[in-house]
Order: sequence, then C-alpha cells, then structure tokens
Amino acid sequence: MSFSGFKEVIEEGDTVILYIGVSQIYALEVKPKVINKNGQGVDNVFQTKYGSVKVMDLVGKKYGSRVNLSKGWGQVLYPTPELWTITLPHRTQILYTPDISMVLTQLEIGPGSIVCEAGTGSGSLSHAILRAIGANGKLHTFDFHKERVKVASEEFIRHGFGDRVIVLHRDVCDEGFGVEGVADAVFLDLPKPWDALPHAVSAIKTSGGRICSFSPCIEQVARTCEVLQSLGLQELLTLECLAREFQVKSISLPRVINGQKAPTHQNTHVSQEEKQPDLKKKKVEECVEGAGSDTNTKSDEHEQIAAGNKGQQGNGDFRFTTGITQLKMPGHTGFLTFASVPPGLARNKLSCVA
Amino acid sequence: MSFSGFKEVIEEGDTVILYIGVSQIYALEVKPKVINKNGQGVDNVFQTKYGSVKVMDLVGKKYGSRVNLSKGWGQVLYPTPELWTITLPHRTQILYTPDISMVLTQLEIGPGSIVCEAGTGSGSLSHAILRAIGANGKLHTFDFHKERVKVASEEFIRHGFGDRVIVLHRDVCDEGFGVEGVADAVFLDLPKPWDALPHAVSAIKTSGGRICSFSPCIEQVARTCEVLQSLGLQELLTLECLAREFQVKSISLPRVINGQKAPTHQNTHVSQEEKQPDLKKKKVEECVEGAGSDTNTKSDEHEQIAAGNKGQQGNGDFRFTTGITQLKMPGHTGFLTFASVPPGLARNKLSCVA
Amino acid sequence: MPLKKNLIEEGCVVMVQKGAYLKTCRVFSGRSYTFGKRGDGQFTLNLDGALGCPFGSSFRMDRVSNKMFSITKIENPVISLDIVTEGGVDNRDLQDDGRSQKLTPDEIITLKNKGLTGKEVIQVITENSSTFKDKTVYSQEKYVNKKQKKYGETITIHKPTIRLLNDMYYTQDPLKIANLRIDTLSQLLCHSNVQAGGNFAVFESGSQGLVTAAMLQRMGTVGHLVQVYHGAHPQREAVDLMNFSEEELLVLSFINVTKLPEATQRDSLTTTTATTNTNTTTTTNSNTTTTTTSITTAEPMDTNEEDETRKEETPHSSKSDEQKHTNEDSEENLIQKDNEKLDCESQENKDQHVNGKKSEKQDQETQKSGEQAKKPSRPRKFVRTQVEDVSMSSSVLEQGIMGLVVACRQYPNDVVKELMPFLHPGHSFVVFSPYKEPLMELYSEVRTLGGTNMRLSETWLRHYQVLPQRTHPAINMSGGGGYLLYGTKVLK
Amino acid sequence: MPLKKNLIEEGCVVMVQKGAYLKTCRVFSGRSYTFGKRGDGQFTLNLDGALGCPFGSSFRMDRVSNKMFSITKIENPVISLDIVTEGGVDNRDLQDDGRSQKLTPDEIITLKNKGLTGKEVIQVITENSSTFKDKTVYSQEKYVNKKQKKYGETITIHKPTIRLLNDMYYTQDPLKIANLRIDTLSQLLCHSNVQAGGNFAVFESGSQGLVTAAMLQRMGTVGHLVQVYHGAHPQREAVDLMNFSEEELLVLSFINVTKLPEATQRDSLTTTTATTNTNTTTTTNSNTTTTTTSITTAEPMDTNEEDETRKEETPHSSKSDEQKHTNEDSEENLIQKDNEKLDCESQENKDQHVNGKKSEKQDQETQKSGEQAKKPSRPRKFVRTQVEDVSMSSSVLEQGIMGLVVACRQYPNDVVKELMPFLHPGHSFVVFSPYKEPLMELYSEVRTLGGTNMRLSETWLRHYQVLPQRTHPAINMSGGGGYLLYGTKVLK
Repeated sequence: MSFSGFKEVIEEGDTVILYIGVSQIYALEVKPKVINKNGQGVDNVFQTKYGSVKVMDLVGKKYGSRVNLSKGWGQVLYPTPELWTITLPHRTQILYTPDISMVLTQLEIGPGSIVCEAGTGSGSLSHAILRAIGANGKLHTFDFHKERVKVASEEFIRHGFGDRVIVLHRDVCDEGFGVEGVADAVFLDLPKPWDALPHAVSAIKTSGGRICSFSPCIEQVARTCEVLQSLGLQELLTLECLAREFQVKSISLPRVINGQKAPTHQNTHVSQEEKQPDLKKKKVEECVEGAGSDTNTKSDEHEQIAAGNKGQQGNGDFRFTTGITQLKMPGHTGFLTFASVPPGLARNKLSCVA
Repeated sequence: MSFSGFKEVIEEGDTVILYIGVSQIYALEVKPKVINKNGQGVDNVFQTKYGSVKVMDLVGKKYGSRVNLSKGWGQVLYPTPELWTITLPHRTQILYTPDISMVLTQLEIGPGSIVCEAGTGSGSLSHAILRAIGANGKLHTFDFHKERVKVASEEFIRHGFGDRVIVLHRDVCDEGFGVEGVADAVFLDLPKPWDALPHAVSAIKTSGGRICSFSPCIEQVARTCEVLQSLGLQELLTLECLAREFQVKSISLPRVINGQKAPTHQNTHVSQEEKQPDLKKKKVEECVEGAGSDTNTKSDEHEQIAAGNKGQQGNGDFRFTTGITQLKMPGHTGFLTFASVPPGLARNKLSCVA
Repeated sequence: MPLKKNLIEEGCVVMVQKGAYLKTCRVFSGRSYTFGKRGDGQFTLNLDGALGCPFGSSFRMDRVSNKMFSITKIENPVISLDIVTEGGVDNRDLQDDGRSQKLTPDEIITLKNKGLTGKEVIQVITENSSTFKDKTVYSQEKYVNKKQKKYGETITIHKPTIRLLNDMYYTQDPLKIANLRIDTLSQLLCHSNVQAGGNFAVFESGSQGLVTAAMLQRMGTVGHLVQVYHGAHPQREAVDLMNFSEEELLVLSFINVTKLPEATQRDSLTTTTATTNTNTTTTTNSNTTTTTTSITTAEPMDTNEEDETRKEETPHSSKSDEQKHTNEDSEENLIQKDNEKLDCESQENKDQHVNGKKSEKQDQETQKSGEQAKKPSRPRKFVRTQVEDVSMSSSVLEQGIMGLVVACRQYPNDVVKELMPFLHPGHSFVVFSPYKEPLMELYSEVRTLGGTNMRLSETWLRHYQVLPQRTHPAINMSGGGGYLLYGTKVLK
Repeated sequence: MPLKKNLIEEGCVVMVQKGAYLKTCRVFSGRSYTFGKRGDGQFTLNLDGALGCPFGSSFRMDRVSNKMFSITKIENPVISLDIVTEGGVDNRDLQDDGRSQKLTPDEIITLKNKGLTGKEVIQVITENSSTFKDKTVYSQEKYVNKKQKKYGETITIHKPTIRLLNDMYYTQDPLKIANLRIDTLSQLLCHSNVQAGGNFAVFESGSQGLVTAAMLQRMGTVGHLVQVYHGAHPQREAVDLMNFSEEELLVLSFINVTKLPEATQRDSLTTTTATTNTNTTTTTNSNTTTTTTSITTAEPMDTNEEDETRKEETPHSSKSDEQKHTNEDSEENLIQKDNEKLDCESQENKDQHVNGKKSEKQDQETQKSGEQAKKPSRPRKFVRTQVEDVSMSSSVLEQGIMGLVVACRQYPNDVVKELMPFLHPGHSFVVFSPYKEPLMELYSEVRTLGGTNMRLSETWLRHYQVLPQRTHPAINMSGGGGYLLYGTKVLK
C-alpha cells in the first residue's frame, strides 16, 4: 500500500525497499508467508549476502531505520517507482528511470491525467505513471501476454494503485485501446508501434494530447515517424537519453619523479601495487561488518588504475577526489519518439491508414 | 614544404600555423604575393583581429616563436595535419580529427602503405594519410569534382606531398579506382558507397586489406553493411566517435548560507553579478594586449553560471578547478564502417554485384 | 480535480511558436506583440484571432501593415516539404561562389513586403537559385528549411508546459536556467518522488523558478510544496507562466532561507529502537514557528540570528515592502530584467506593460489587506501574504517533508545540510548543480547527515533527425546538462 | 621499405580469434596452445595447420581428442545466420520459466564431444528449444549468436596490429591498459604528429607498451623513438607482439627516466629575437651526455643526483644486471606475470615456455657480448645493449624531439615537465591520463613551460549493431576511455 501515499511506520501489506549496498537493493513485501518453489507456504524470511531477515519483524519499524541481518545490517527505504524499477521482478525488458522520467515530462503527465500504455510489461513505467496521475487520474494499460496482465494487475493492487488503473489483456494493434477521445497521453512500447498509432490517436482527447513510442531499433523509429507524419501529428521529436554514473573516489597518484630523481621511490610505488589484493580482501571484510555502508564493490578494480590509491602512499602523491565513470555502462535502451496530436485532428483519416 | 619533413626555421614556401587564440588559428602560406578578389597580385599581408602581419617577415624566424601583430601578437606553430584540419579552406564538409584518427588506426595505415581515397574533398583526411604513409607510401585519391581535384593536387604539392600522392578526377562508382590488387586500405566518403564497394575490394591486395566507409545517415550504413557482407568481407564494425572538449576554469561558487544565516552576504553576491559586464570588457582588453594567451572567449558566458566567479569573492566561497563542457558540441559527424577483405577473397563475385 | 483549461483566453499566458522560435506572451485583446530579434526575423502579431481557439492550434499570419500581422486559425496545417523535388545525383558540379542566388536580399524583402506568402517567397527563391536543382535532395531540403524559417508564415500557439518552457529557456540560453537540461530536470523530478498528496521542499536559484513550477505541476491541488529561496524574492517566474489556478497555487508557499524554522532532529527521537507502532500518516497542522524538541543539527543557529529571524517575520507594511522591492539590487531584479526581455514586448502598450509589472507587485500587497487585484483578467500571483507564506512553510517543514530538491547555481552543500533535517527518514533528496565538483564533495558530506543509496550522474541527451533515407543523430548537441546527486535519507 | 610479412611463419606472433575472443600466441610447430577460461569455453589448438597460410585466414577446428583440435584452412568462410527462420510475430506466448530447453547442459556437452560441428550442435539446440520458434526473429538471432559463441568451431588467425591488440586488451580488461581506449589511443597518435623521419619521445607506464608499439608502427624504419621508462625495465610487451623487424626495432631506444640527459633549454637561446636564418634542420648526432649550455629548467637537478645518474650510466656486468632483474620487485615483473597469463599457455611445453621467458632475458645479455640468440626462430627483443640504448636515447633527446607523448597511470605532470625541454618549439605534446584532474592541473602548469593551443578532451565511442531491421547502438558501451591534454610548445 505504501506506494500510493505516505506513512512513517511499516505495516503489514507494505512493500519496502531493503538497502544493503549500491548493488544490493531488494523490494520486500511485508507479509507473513510466501510460496516457495514447491508451491508450499513458508515463513517469509529474506536471504541476503549478509544473512537473513524475518520480513514480518519490519512491521512497526520506521521507514529509514536500520535493520539487523544475521551477519550485517541494512536500511529500509520508502518505496518509490525509481527504487521499484531497480528491484522489480523482470518479466520483460524494462524501461529505466532516464527514459521513464523523459516520458513523463514529454507526455506532460500530471495529477488527473488519463494515460494509455501498451504494453504493460513488467510495470516499470506504469508505476511512475501511476504516481504522476495521482488519485484522480486513470491509467489504461494493456498487454498481449495474458499471464503478465494478471501478475501486473495484482501487483498494482498490492501497491495501492488499484483505484487508478485498468489492466487489460488486449492486442492494441488489432483491437485498439477500447477507449476513444479520453486520453491525455498514450505510450507505446510495441514491436510494431505503427499498427497501433491510428488507435492511439483515436484514444486521445479531441482537444489534443501527446503520444510516445519507444523502440530499440532505428528502422522502427523511421517507420513510426512516417506514420506519425501521415496521420497529421505535429512536433515530432526523436531522442535518446543515457545516464552516466560516477563513483566518487579519493585517488592518490604516485609520482614517477618526486622532484628529485630517486629510484628508491619506485620501490615504494611497486609495493603499493602488491598490496592491492590484501586491500580487496580487507574491503570485503568491511562489507560484512558494515553492510549498509556504501561500499561500492561494483568496480573496485578501477582503483587499480590508481596504482595503489589507498595503500601506503608516497609523501608527494597527487591526491584528488574524482568521479570515476563505469567501465561498462548502458549504451542504448531505445529511441523515444514523441509527437503532439493537435486539437481537432481529423480522425476520419485514421480508418484509411488502419 | 613543411608538412612532409621537419625543420627549425621558416622558409619561403612553407605553410605555417598562426596561433592567436583557441578560436583564432590560421594557416599561412609563406610567399610574397597573393591574388586578391580582383585577380591582382598584391603583397601577402594577413589581417587578424589584432592587426596585420607581413607574411614574408616570418622567413628566418624559428617555428614556435612569437610574432608581433600591429595590435597584439601571435605564435607560429609547425604545421600538422591536425592544425591543417582546423584551418583549411572548406571546399566540402570535412572529416575532423576524432574520425580521422580512428580511420588511420582501424585501416592500419603506416609507412609504406598504399591507400585509396574517394573523394578527396577538402583534403582534410588526405593530409593525415599522407603523413602516415611516409615517403615510401602512396595515396591514390579521387574526386568527381574537377575543380576540387585541381586545387587539392596543387595543395599537396605545396605541402611537400607531391611524390606520394596521385590525385585524379574520376567517379569511382562508375569507373572504379583504376588500380587492382595494390591497396592496403580503401577509404570511401561517398553518397552511395555501395556502388564503389566492389571496386574497392578489387583495389585491395589479394593478401587482404581494410576498407572504411564514412556516411552521415544510418540508411547508408545499413545498405553499406549489407553489401559488405554480400561481398564476403569480414570483421564488420560500425562506430561513431565524438570528442568532448573541456575548458579548464577556476570557479568560485558563492555560498547561500555562510555557516551563519547572514542576509548581508547575499548583497555581496548580487554585486558580483553586476560586475560581469565590466569583467568581460576587461577580458577583451587583455586579449588585445596579450593576444597569444589562451583567452578562451568562446564560452565566456558559461562563467555566468558561477554567479561571479572571478569578481569580488565572498570569503567562504567554494573554489575549485573544473572542466567545463561546451554548451553546444558536435553531435554527429558520420558513422564509420570498417571491414576486412580476407586474403584470397574470390573477386569474380564482384562482377555480378557491380 | 481542476478543470483543465483548453482554450486560449484573455489574460492567460500562451507560447507562440514559429519554426524553432518559441516565446511566452500574456494575451490581451487589442494588443500586439513583437517577436524575434531586431532585423529581418522580427514580426509583430495581434493575437486576437487566437482567443477562444484551443491550445495547440496553428495560425496563418496575415499581413496588416509592414511587419504587423493578424492571425487566422488554420484547420489542417501541413509541414510543406513538397518544394523539394528530385535533386541532382550529387554535388559534383556545384560551384560554391556565393553568387548562386540571383535575387538580392533586398529584392527578397521586397517580395515579402509585397504580400507574397512565405511559401510563395520560398518558391521564388528556389526558382532563382541557379544551384538549387543541382543540389542533392538532402541539400535541397536543408536549403528550404533554412529559407522557411526565415520566410515561413505559420505560427502555433501552445499552452505553457514544463516541456515547452524548458525548451524555450534552453534554446534562448541554457545559462538562463543554469544549464538544467530537460533530461536532467525530468530525472530530478522522478528521483525527488514528488507527487500529489505529500509535503515537499525545494530550494531553487538561478533557474527561473522552473523546478518549482515543474514540481507544482506534478502535485496538482493536493499536498504542500515549500519553496525556500534566498535573496529578496521567491523564484517564481516559470510558476507565473504556467497558468496555474488559484487552487493549484495554494499548494505552494515560500520561505526565505533566513527564516527557516529550527529543525527538529527527528532522527534522534527514534534512532535506536524504532518500535513505536503509531501510525502518524496524518501529521498535525501545527502553526508553531518555534519547536520545543532538542536541536541536534550539525549547524545550530546562535541566538542572535534567531532574534533577527523573528524580527523579519513580523508583518511589514505595504509601503516599506515596496521600497525594499525597488531599492534592493537583488538577484531577483536582475532576473526580472531577464524576464522583461523574455516576455515579448508589447509594442503599443510598452508603458502599460511596465505598469503591469508594477501592478503585480501591488497585487501582492493588496492581497494582504484583502482587496482583489485590479485586473481580474490577470490572475493573482500570490495567494497568500508573506506572513502567511512563512507560517505555512514553517508548519509544513516542521511536519517533515517526503522529498527534498536543491537546484541552484551557487554552492548547494550548505543549503542541503540546512534542509536535510526536515526530510523524513526513508525518503529521497536530489541536488542539481551545473558542476560536478560540489556534488562530489557533498557525496561524502551528506553521509554524515544520513544520506545513503547515493548516485552521482549526468545524462547524455541525443536528438535525432528522422527522415526517409536521411536519418542521423542531430549535428549539434548539448555538451552537458548538469549533474545530479540523489539518494535517500536514513536514520543514523 | 620493409617487406611486409603476410604469411604465418614459425616463431611469429599471431592473434587467434574465435567469436569475440581474441588472444596472442607465438606459433611453433608441434606445440599446442590452450585458449579460453577454464571450463566449457576452453579449447586446445595445434596451430601447425596455419603455418604458411596468409594472415587473416579462417580455419575449421577438427577434433583430435576431447578438447584438442587441429585446424584446417577454410576457403570461403561464411558467418551463418541462416538458422534464423521466420519467427513468431512477437513474444506474447513466451513463457520464461527457464525450462524451455529440453536438453540438459550435460547432454549438450555430450553432443559436442560426440563430434558434432558447432553448427550442428546449434541446430539441435534450437530444435530442442520449445520457445525458439515462438521467438521474434530478433530474439532468435540473439539466441543463435549466443549459442554460436559457445559452440562455434571456426577460428581466424590475424596478424597482430595495434587495432587488434588494443581490442584484445580492452576486451580482457580495460585497466590492463589504463583504460586507454582505441579512440583515445588513435587521437593521441594523431596529435603527437608521430611519423617516419622525425625524433619522438614517449613516456609510457601501465599500458603494456601499447603506445610505444603504436608510435613505432607509425614510424616504420626512419627516425628515432625514445621510450623513457621508470622502474627496472622498458615497457615493451606490445612491441614484442607486433612482429617488428630488426630494422623497425632499430628506430626504438630506451632510457630510464633517472638517466635522462640534462635538458638544454633550447628556448633561451632564441627567445627575444629569433632572426637567425641558419637552417639547422640537420642537427648533429652528438653523443655528449653532458651539455655545456646554461640550464634554465624549472627543476634543476642538484649535483648529487647528477653524480648518481652518471654512476648508473656506466655499463654493468651481465651478472649484476640479471640479479637486478630477478630480485627487484618491480612493476615490470608484475606486468610480466600479467603477460604470462596473457600469452596462451603451451600445454605440453609449459616449462619450456617459462624457459623461453628466461632465455629472452638471456638474449638481452648475450647480445652484449656479441653472441647470437640461441633460438633463431624467436626474433631478438633488444637490438642494442642497455648502454647503447641510453647513449642513443640521450643523443636523440639532445637533438630535440618533434613530438612528445606521456601516457601513464601515475601522476603525469612531473614527467611532462621533465621532458618538455627536449621538445622543439612549434611542435606538439600529448598527455594521456585515466583521470581528468591531473590534466586540469597540468593545463595551467604547462603554460609556464611554453604550452599553448591546449585542449583537454575525452571522446565518446559508440558501436552500432547494423542488421536488417535491427539496427541500433550497442547495448553496452564504455563509460569512458581516458582523457587527453594536447597542445603545442612555443618559445616564451
């Protein structure tokens, strides 16, 4: 229930976020029993790298408080669509926050908005839309995969969004959205968005609205844009956004020439290099002790560049704080194409295209 | 002559680079007369923002030395293909160093290489290739524009590359490269590269070689890749590279709350803002006095973000050095597609395609 | 649920778009407005023809006199790319001698002034270009687009939205909004978890109030948004351009950073054993400006400042307030100057326009004595008196907020430290800066205030030209859209 | 002009490529080499079948025993994407329960071991996948590619080139070469203006000698390249993998950073009135290690150091040299360890391989006494004695260099300051660092040494998947490929 409103104390039925480290974040449903692989109901105990937690023990704790694990500790964060996006069970490829946030702004979604979405997928975008439309808005979300519709629908209800969402099993390309002239915005994440576009325009209010299509391949984008133009849509815009995260690190670079040409210094440097494996080991130990701290094990290797940046340091080392980029980052998620349906767009056109 | 070898002192006939500021860099040909707009030969006097220089006065000066202008000064740099690229007269759109450098590495060009290039364009890439192939290499470069061939040919000779280049007026799509089995590498910058690809393969040595095609649009790339694959080429790779330059700036950010909530401090902040126009004016004066210094007038506006970073500073200001990104940077030049011609590739295939 | 206004009405703010040009304007009948830079591109419009039309409509510009146009609604606007015909195969025979256009610039202007439509002018221009037919289709289209921007005669009138306001500011000058690009702004909004029904706070400076406006847009009519500002005035330029209803504006209250209430260090109450099962979802609307709980903030205020703060909180007379407004060399004034440039100038009523500025100030004061603003067609800017604002803001902050946003071009770290204590544990904060360095420092400093799950990021935004056989990323892009540090606050 | 070796010969280094996997290997007949990580992907090859074939040829792997293969040249290799047939319309009916593959991993391995070709195995796998035919073409292809990587049985043998070496290192671990990405390396080479016929210097550390190898490749057999190194040994791993001829290796000489000659501050000779018209293009090949002109460097060396330097310059006996090699815990040794991992391990002759390493060291020493290396099939690593190297390097530096490159993961600034005096005015320098901060500092510091026209940049490198109807930027990209500061030195 916690997604749709605010509270201070964890109750049964809430979904909470357990934060242990930057790469260990989990969404937990606060309920006494879960179904295991063999279909049996068992006590809801969540296992982490740093030990387990009885999820029902969270009831009564304040959001933001520390939770003891058998071999460490974590923190319970208030659930947000952004945290849900990085913890949700993947039933499909999902949209991430850089794209999601752009969709919300470009589609101009706000409290009271009526939005259509196809497909529902894993519900990553849906959660952000549901937050944005508020209690008086409505999200019509569609998926052609029956099982996904069922799971998503239950999830929305558990998260307190039941009143503002309608989830349907439907192929919008063939059957349309089943609503006409009601939507402020339509979002499409479909293999062949062009088939759904005429229906999308029909779903939009006669006073106009916004449409977005997300496609991974440029050929899909090209065809989408052609159809958008042929339907008379305006303000076509195709863009792509990629987030680049930085790890904040203190670096200490050894000097090769230390003002004086002292070869002894080089040995100091080398011994630092050798210490790296120990440092790493130590780091892991720290993790166990203080699991909740931001020990960013993800790219510890990067430190090796620094040639021993945390080991025994030369006196003249050049020290600085820097934001280290990821060695590997998401290079592409998809292209976002936006367009406006102008007010009073002739919709009789649609039948010829469809 | 200066491009093709090294010397210390400027001589008549050299092309030199006059550096005044980051956005004021010029290539000058050291010769006594130039032809003006009316076709008359006049004294070669070069005009800059900071006054003029008689180009023949440079003769006898050392490369790297300071040159007095009537209202300032500049520096004479040794010509390199990179400096030429940013100073050359544009007869077409040109390739820039990030792409050029990638082409050289990916095509594995080195001393003694035999390279084919179509089209010659403004000769930006050609210069880098001519440097790389050395005195024993050979560049066959083609353009379908007659005038460009003439101008480029003369330019190469003036730059000392006459011995290692053959410039021809030729449509390689129709007529091929006129050489068979001799090239280590072929570079194509053509509107329809696929038409030239079979000829490009023919030009490559039977022991194999590398091919590159540069295209601004993705549709061209898609078709190029299809043809490359159908011709039996291997290691297809399409990439794009963009350089992002940073301006190094010392920034001083005012504090809103200076440890204590002193509203008087805010006035200090505001008066700094007002000083900005004066600062700019002063900056321009500085330029006149010391034209050769790296006064980076390009994006002075960016400093405004800093809310008075060089004016009268609050005591508690947060000071740091940062690399400021350009507000506007090149967002796309073109896609580079590379492929290998494997040794012994059957070239009888080619006739069917061509 | 507020009724969405979909029609262009007297007194509302509209955004006039002509090609890539976009500018805001408050519509009054009978007036005319000048757009564009002085010179060739400048034009003056009477917008009466738009009144009563739906937002998003396109209009034809009909010449009334020299540079003066009235507008008429177009029913089926088309983007005319149809001048482009099958071009030359390539540009091998093209001579770039700058003499390919037979018409002189003067002749073209004469053509325009003769009353030819933009499309007709372009047709004439292309016909008189000796090289046009030899250009590739690609070049032809570039040429036509360029000319169309210059001589085209269609405008579209949009409802002001965050998307379009950001677009307008960023196109005019990214530094006007501290280089806060649309993608960065969008992410800021998401990571702040701002939504209807919660309490939120924003410190904004140097971005025209755009962040505040964007948060307000996400909140509708439910919840509380406190804008903490520094300097003499709130940052509300974009807020005023969004045509918010009074109901929507009621969500927003302002407080000067010097008048912040003392922060109850909520964390200390529940640090070790957080077992109180009391559901405190509905917090009380206490109006107390001084709290009684112990202060454990990193930077406790000394008593002198508190006194000063209280002194400033006492209501001041209209007169002294106005004096303050006009005499102070505040950043706000500078921004207002910007804004005057930003709002298109009313040609005939320039003085009146300036008066309008003044009357807005008067609005604020007259509201204090309960009077209605003199111009009913121009909505009230301030729905509360300054004293009420401070009281409301203090109350909201003391209840605790569910999301904190700091977006400024100054050093943000002190502000973050000052406001973090008001943030409910478990909830999110986002800090925007045009520079990475202060945020790197903040990254470690905020941890001592309970910050966790922190990320420092920038985004790449790439636009694409999608056209048949001519698809490619945009030739120019923004080199950077600022940096975000976001995370969650937890109990220590 | 050196004759390009286009055929795979005994004793030369080759690069074995299987899918995205790429590794270097020195070919000797009768030996076999193990590739890949332990486990499923590991395979052992006898490369005898490649001897005499041209570089770039592809080979079929023929099973000899369990994981042991011989290779046979394929005349017309095709990349088989033809298993992908018209797929399902979309994945609406796809159930991701992890049970879609009817074959167990063990069964698949058995199939492989039964001698089915990779393509046959993939065919069986797809036929036994209950979901394969329901996948979209896009998904099918992804699936086949994934399986092909695992079970494919074609290799290609390439000539080692800078492109492929960079690719190999970067794929293995970017940190092995200090995150020096191909685009950054390429730009470094261009901005250094390195070419045949000039004198150049490079300081390299932490990038496997790749920068030195790349510069050498651009120089051919004319000119001089001085590698300034720190620690016990030159950085030459990549140099040794490039199959350079002795003629090419003669261009390269090494000098320890502690043994640099004193820099003649050339600038001071010509500062104010540079009117000497004497053409000094051909500078003399003076072998003097001490210069007589006045020293005006920013950091003059004190006399103690000079003495020490000279002492170290005296030739040392082979024995003491070797002792130094083996006893010092140098970075070089660590890199050699890396390298041992890097070079594929010779299965049968593991000891011999280690001996090979040792004998390489002996090579260096035996050359001093004029003997030929024992294994004629393995080319000499060092074409000069250490003393000759130092003398040659000093001479080159004293003549002045036309381009300076510093690429290291340590603090580069001191090195730049040390080497800048050797750079001819008017010429270029390039500094690479994995971090931006030292380069920002250097940006202002280098100006005092005559640096001008400086740029600090990073590059974005984006790969694309180009396939019919499935074209998009690569799903993963490198977050950063390091930073370059480049500029020109001028007379002050």
